[in-house]
Amino acid sequence: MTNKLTRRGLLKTGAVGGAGLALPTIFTSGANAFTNEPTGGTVTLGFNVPQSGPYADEGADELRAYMLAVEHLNGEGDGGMLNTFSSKVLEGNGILGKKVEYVTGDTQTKSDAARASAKSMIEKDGAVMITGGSSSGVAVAVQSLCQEAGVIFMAGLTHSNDTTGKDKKANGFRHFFNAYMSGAALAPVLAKTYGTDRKAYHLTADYTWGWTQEESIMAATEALGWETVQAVKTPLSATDFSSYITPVLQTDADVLILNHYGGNMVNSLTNAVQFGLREKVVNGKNFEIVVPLFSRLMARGAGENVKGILGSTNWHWSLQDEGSQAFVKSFGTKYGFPPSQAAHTCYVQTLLYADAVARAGSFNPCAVGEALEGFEFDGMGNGPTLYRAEDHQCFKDVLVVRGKENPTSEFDLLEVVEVTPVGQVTYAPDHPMFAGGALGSCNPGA
Amino acid sequence: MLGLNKKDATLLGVVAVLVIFAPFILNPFPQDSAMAQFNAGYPDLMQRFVIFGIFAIGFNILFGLTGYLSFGHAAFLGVGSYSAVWMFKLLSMNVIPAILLAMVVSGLFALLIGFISLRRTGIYFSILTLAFAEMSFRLAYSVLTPITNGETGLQLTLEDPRILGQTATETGGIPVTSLFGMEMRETATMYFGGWSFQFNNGYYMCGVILLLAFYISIRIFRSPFGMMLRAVKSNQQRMNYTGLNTRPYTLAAFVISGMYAGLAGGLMASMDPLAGAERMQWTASGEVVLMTILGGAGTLIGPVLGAGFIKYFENIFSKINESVLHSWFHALPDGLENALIWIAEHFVGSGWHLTLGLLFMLVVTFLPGGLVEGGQRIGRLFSRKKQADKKTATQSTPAE
Amino acid sequence: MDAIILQILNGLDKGSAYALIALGLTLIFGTLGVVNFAHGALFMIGAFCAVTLNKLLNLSVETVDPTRTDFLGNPLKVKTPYVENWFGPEFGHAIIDWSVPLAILFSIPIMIAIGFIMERGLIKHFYRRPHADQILVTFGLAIVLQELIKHYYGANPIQTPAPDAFRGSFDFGAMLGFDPNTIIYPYWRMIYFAFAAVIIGGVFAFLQFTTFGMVVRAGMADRETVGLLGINIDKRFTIMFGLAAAVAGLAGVMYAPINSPNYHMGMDFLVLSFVVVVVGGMGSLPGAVLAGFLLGILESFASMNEIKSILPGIDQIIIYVAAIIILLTRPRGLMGRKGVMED
Amino acid sequence: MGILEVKNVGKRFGGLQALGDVNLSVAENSVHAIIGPNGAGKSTLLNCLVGKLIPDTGSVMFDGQSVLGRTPYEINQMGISRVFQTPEIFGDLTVMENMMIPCFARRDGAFKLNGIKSVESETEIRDRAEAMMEDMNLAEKRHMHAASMSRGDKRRLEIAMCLAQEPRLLLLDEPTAGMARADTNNTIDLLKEIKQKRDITIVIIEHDMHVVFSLAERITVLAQGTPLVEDVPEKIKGHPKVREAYLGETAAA
Repeated sequence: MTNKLTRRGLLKTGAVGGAGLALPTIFTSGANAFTNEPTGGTVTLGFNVPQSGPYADEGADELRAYMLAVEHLNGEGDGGMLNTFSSKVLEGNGILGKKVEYVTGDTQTKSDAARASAKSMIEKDGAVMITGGSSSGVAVAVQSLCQEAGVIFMAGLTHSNDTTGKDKKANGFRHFFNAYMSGAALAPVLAKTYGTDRKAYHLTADYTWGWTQEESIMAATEALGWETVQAVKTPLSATDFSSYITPVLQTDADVLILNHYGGNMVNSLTNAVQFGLREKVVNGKNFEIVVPLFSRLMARGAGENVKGILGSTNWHWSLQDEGSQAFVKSFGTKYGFPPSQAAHTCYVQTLLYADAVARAGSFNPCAVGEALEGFEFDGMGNGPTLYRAEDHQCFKDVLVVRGKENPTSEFDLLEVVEVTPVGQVTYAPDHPMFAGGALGSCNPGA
Repeated sequence: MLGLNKKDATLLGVVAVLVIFAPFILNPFPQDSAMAQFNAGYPDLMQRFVIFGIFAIGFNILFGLTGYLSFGHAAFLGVGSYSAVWMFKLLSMNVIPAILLAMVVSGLFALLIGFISLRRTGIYFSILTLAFAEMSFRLAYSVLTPITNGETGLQLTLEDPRILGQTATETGGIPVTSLFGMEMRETATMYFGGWSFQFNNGYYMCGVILLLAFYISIRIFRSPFGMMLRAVKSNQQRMNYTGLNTRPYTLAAFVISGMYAGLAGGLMASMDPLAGAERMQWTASGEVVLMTILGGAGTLIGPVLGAGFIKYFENIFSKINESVLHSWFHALPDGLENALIWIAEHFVGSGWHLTLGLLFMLVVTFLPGGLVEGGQRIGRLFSRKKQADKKTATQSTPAE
Repeated sequence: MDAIILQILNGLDKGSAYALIALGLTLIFGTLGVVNFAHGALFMIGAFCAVTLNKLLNLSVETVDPTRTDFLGNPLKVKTPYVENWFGPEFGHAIIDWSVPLAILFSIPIMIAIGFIMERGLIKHFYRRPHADQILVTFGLAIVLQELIKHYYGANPIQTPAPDAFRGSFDFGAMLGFDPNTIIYPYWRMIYFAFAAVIIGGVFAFLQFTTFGMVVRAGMADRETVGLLGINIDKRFTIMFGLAAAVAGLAGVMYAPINSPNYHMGMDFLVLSFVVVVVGGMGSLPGAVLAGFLLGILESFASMNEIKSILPGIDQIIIYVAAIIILLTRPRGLMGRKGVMED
Repeated sequence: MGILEVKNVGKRFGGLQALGDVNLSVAENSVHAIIGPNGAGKSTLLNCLVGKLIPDTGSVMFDGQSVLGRTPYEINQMGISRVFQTPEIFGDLTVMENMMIPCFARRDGAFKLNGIKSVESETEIRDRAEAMMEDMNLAEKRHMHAASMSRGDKRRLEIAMCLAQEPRLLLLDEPTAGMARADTNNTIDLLKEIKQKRDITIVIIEHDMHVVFSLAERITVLAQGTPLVEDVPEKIKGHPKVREAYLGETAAA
């Protein structure tokens, strides 16, 4: 690897000014057309992922995907999805001929730390785009930072409706699906599998992502005839969910919906199975558990407990389309195991950004944003996809998955039950769950 | 000078020089060199050094002087941040009212919590403060979301009413924080050979406030009030039997240090108008405790050093990734390069916590007085006059 | 009624975990006077003893199965654990299945050794240092231990199941004469409770009825006097540290099947265990145990829907509310001794 | 009327009657000793006087005002200072600072937020502290940390700190406990000198009869929580009850 140290793009012009005091240039008004305009032979991207805290493994997987994407953009490796991507402007010579370099940082899955890390990438390293993250709080916080600083934010794993709903920003873009889509995709499958006469009990992580998911799933299932018996908020810091699970037994609910992610999901699911919920028969029906947002990485922690459990996911490595196969192949060859959905969305986001720059012919965030808005593409693993202009959300097929009964390996935990077509998960930009907030206008910074 | 003795005035002067020239001092390596990774002279980190310095100075007024170990000080920082952001949302983007409100609100909050918690001493006091702070954090993260915006953190939107000022700029963006029109985020960059130095308005405003806060802290340390606080730490029983009521002294110290925390929180929000709930979590309270002890509790400059040390590792070491390591060692033979990278990887990037943990252990084991003691030892090494006894004992000594 | 019984059971179960951790912590913190921020890490390491044994038993020989393919389309490598090769598939599988109970035996010497090394190598030098220094050094140690675990096991939770026979739940209510299926409780949680009771009883008996325990208790009360009697109190304190580490470790081993262990579970429990110890009262072992159960039960009740609907968010803060009320009404917690860590 | 009037004071600890029915009157500007065997209730009585303990029954009047229900610092502000059995001083502070604190307390009362003025500029307080140190032979040690001084010096400092407040009543709790004979004699001389120089009432609790008989003008003998006799030293020496209850032990020791 010959990556040199990254540095402010500004530097080169400055250095030309030579020794002695060059005229001070003002960050916010002056020489550059936009923040961190890359003027040398390289361009710097900022990969801001959780490296400590509960999502560190997911962050590590995201980072692997980013490194792979950088390789492919720079023309190294087998090219991965560049070969299957419907847009063909990327030539493997970096972005607009500039070699891609990157810096990394640790979000710690905390808004403050994530912003600090992103700021250092912008201020110190001259990053022209920030991407990554594994939670919605961080995504929204970093997105608004990027809006103010005038760089593009390509969200990583963030599932909350708010990211492209009330907290959407002109400089921010999300490829990952959201809670509404989970509900829209999952509900019909649930109705088909478990019947329309069901009583659901929700356990919901008590913070914004949990609430939006609860709201989405509740609306989607109720529309199909389900009844919501109770929705209970659980503290984020909870590790033992027994005292939230046992009250379920006291109601006549016959489905438990776990609006939890990460460690919370592992623990609540494990606890629910321990309490024998899955062997229970209520109202003459088998009791069922649903985990609306599945993460394969996290599902490993729940082991056998995920078997037969329905949920949704953005992408899964077992998909047989060309794009997915190409990505799994180059990722698997390089790292020895298949990529996670977080890795997939991060890889795709990097390519989409590069492609948009190439099509726009400029790194200017406004030009890039314009190129991404309304962009239709294919060959990235989820079928034909639209980057909608109104809210910067990608619309694509959503996967409904089930915990696999007989896994062949430690990675083979989920099986795809249904690929929900994009039409079914599309909603109007002014849907009430996404109301409030506005994109505003794009900010190029300088 | 300024009512300080010569030694303190010198210390203040040194700190002032460091603050003014920080953009140079923290950027010792040319941009192109392999060592540039260690440069810390960019606005965000410099602001953080200064703001956490203020936080730690304030904490030290309580802990260093009275010995009362509060494990909930982050709550005041958080409350200060929320107040400031609300001020930006409702009143104006000027930082002055925001910072003032932050100090007032956190002071009142500290008065309430201090009044209750100071009924107990020792570990019982620590746990009471911890309990209050954790409660604040958990409620802010969940039930109080309408006020705090929960997980994401309170931020500015395009719909804020803002009585004195515009809701949105002409270009449709959110206005930025300023000091009477001087934008906090504005940065002038100076190029000099391979170097580039950044001078940021926000940083210099924080710097001025740090100097002020440091000056006040020196005055408190040297005042009869400061002496009383040290007496409280030394022997509460004798205080009582000397006709002194310890409670108002400790409460005053608690409120003052709570206001310092609020000031830090307000500044943080002024530099970056987003207030996340995590800054009230026990880990954040623990961090300022660690900063103070690491630097040297009860010393004037120690807490600032401790704050800088921890923030440096958090922001610089966490960013050193594999490709950076490769660029450092690429001149070496492949086998050696890989071996070195394999070792180094444990300590940088995602392993930055490990380095920090090890350094905590090393510092506290070998430098019982914290980083300040390290500095003193080096100083003694260089000044060959071994007249240690010449040093008067009037200076405050590290906690023992 | 059955709802209340269930929450009491939940509370006892949570309480057992809190009490066990607090018991170990109070041996070090409440009695030796060392503020041990690494105690949570000891609990975590205990849980990872179970994970490690599970992994060791699952060490496998790889054979290629040409009829099946892996995710890249290459022939699938099938793993067969060595123990199954050595002892036959059935017995081998049973050994793996019983890895958590086996880990109890496995963890005791390891945890005692870790406790000894910690005390002799590090903590010993900090007995006479201020509490602040103890915080810094033990916090540093906790970070180091935690990062090492993260490095080898990753950050995600790792499932460590209980033996098959104990994985289900049983109808506790039917035993007490309630309607069937109203009070169902998992076997393993019942076992955890019983286990905690045995360990707590064992530690108390050890300190109460042995000469060693007597000297240690005397040492807690007045270290210098006991030292003057020519008794080597330091050595005994080392053993105490080992004991505390073992108690924390065992609490962790047994906890692994309840919630999959991850590297920062220690930090999650750390603050809570300090609250438990202090609410119980410094220097009081029964106080710590009592506080553990009390807070566990309160937490369970606070998460009942009926209570949450009156006071939203109460389950988030109940432990801290209870701690504040107890510490304000009882200056030294439930059963604290005078003069321990009060200044 | 004495300056200190103790009437019918009783105090129980659980099943133990620590103080039965104590009556005591201390005349102004006298030196009054309270003696008695171990466990006689001397310290309990003292603690009742300074507000550390609240008696179950009876009253304690100082200069016509009740001290009961007041906190130790309020009682101190009334003019009662106490010297402890083991010197209670500010170990982490210098001798000079130790001396300044009671001077501040005397000038400013129980609390004053003196946060801006520097200690250096408080000349009035410094002068007083200096004078007091001069007086008590502590001036040379002004920059020493109090904790590093000898026990005798610590005692001297503690007494100096009490006197700096100009109390009207000085309570001494076994001031010579654990001291060598020479130190004890020094302390006796010191106390005599203090008494000579100022108008002050001294109540002393003591084990050492040599100290008691060198200083006291009146002596109260306490046994099992009740006063046995109260009289001038000469009478006490020969009193059969006292011999029986108390002196017999010490004579043997």
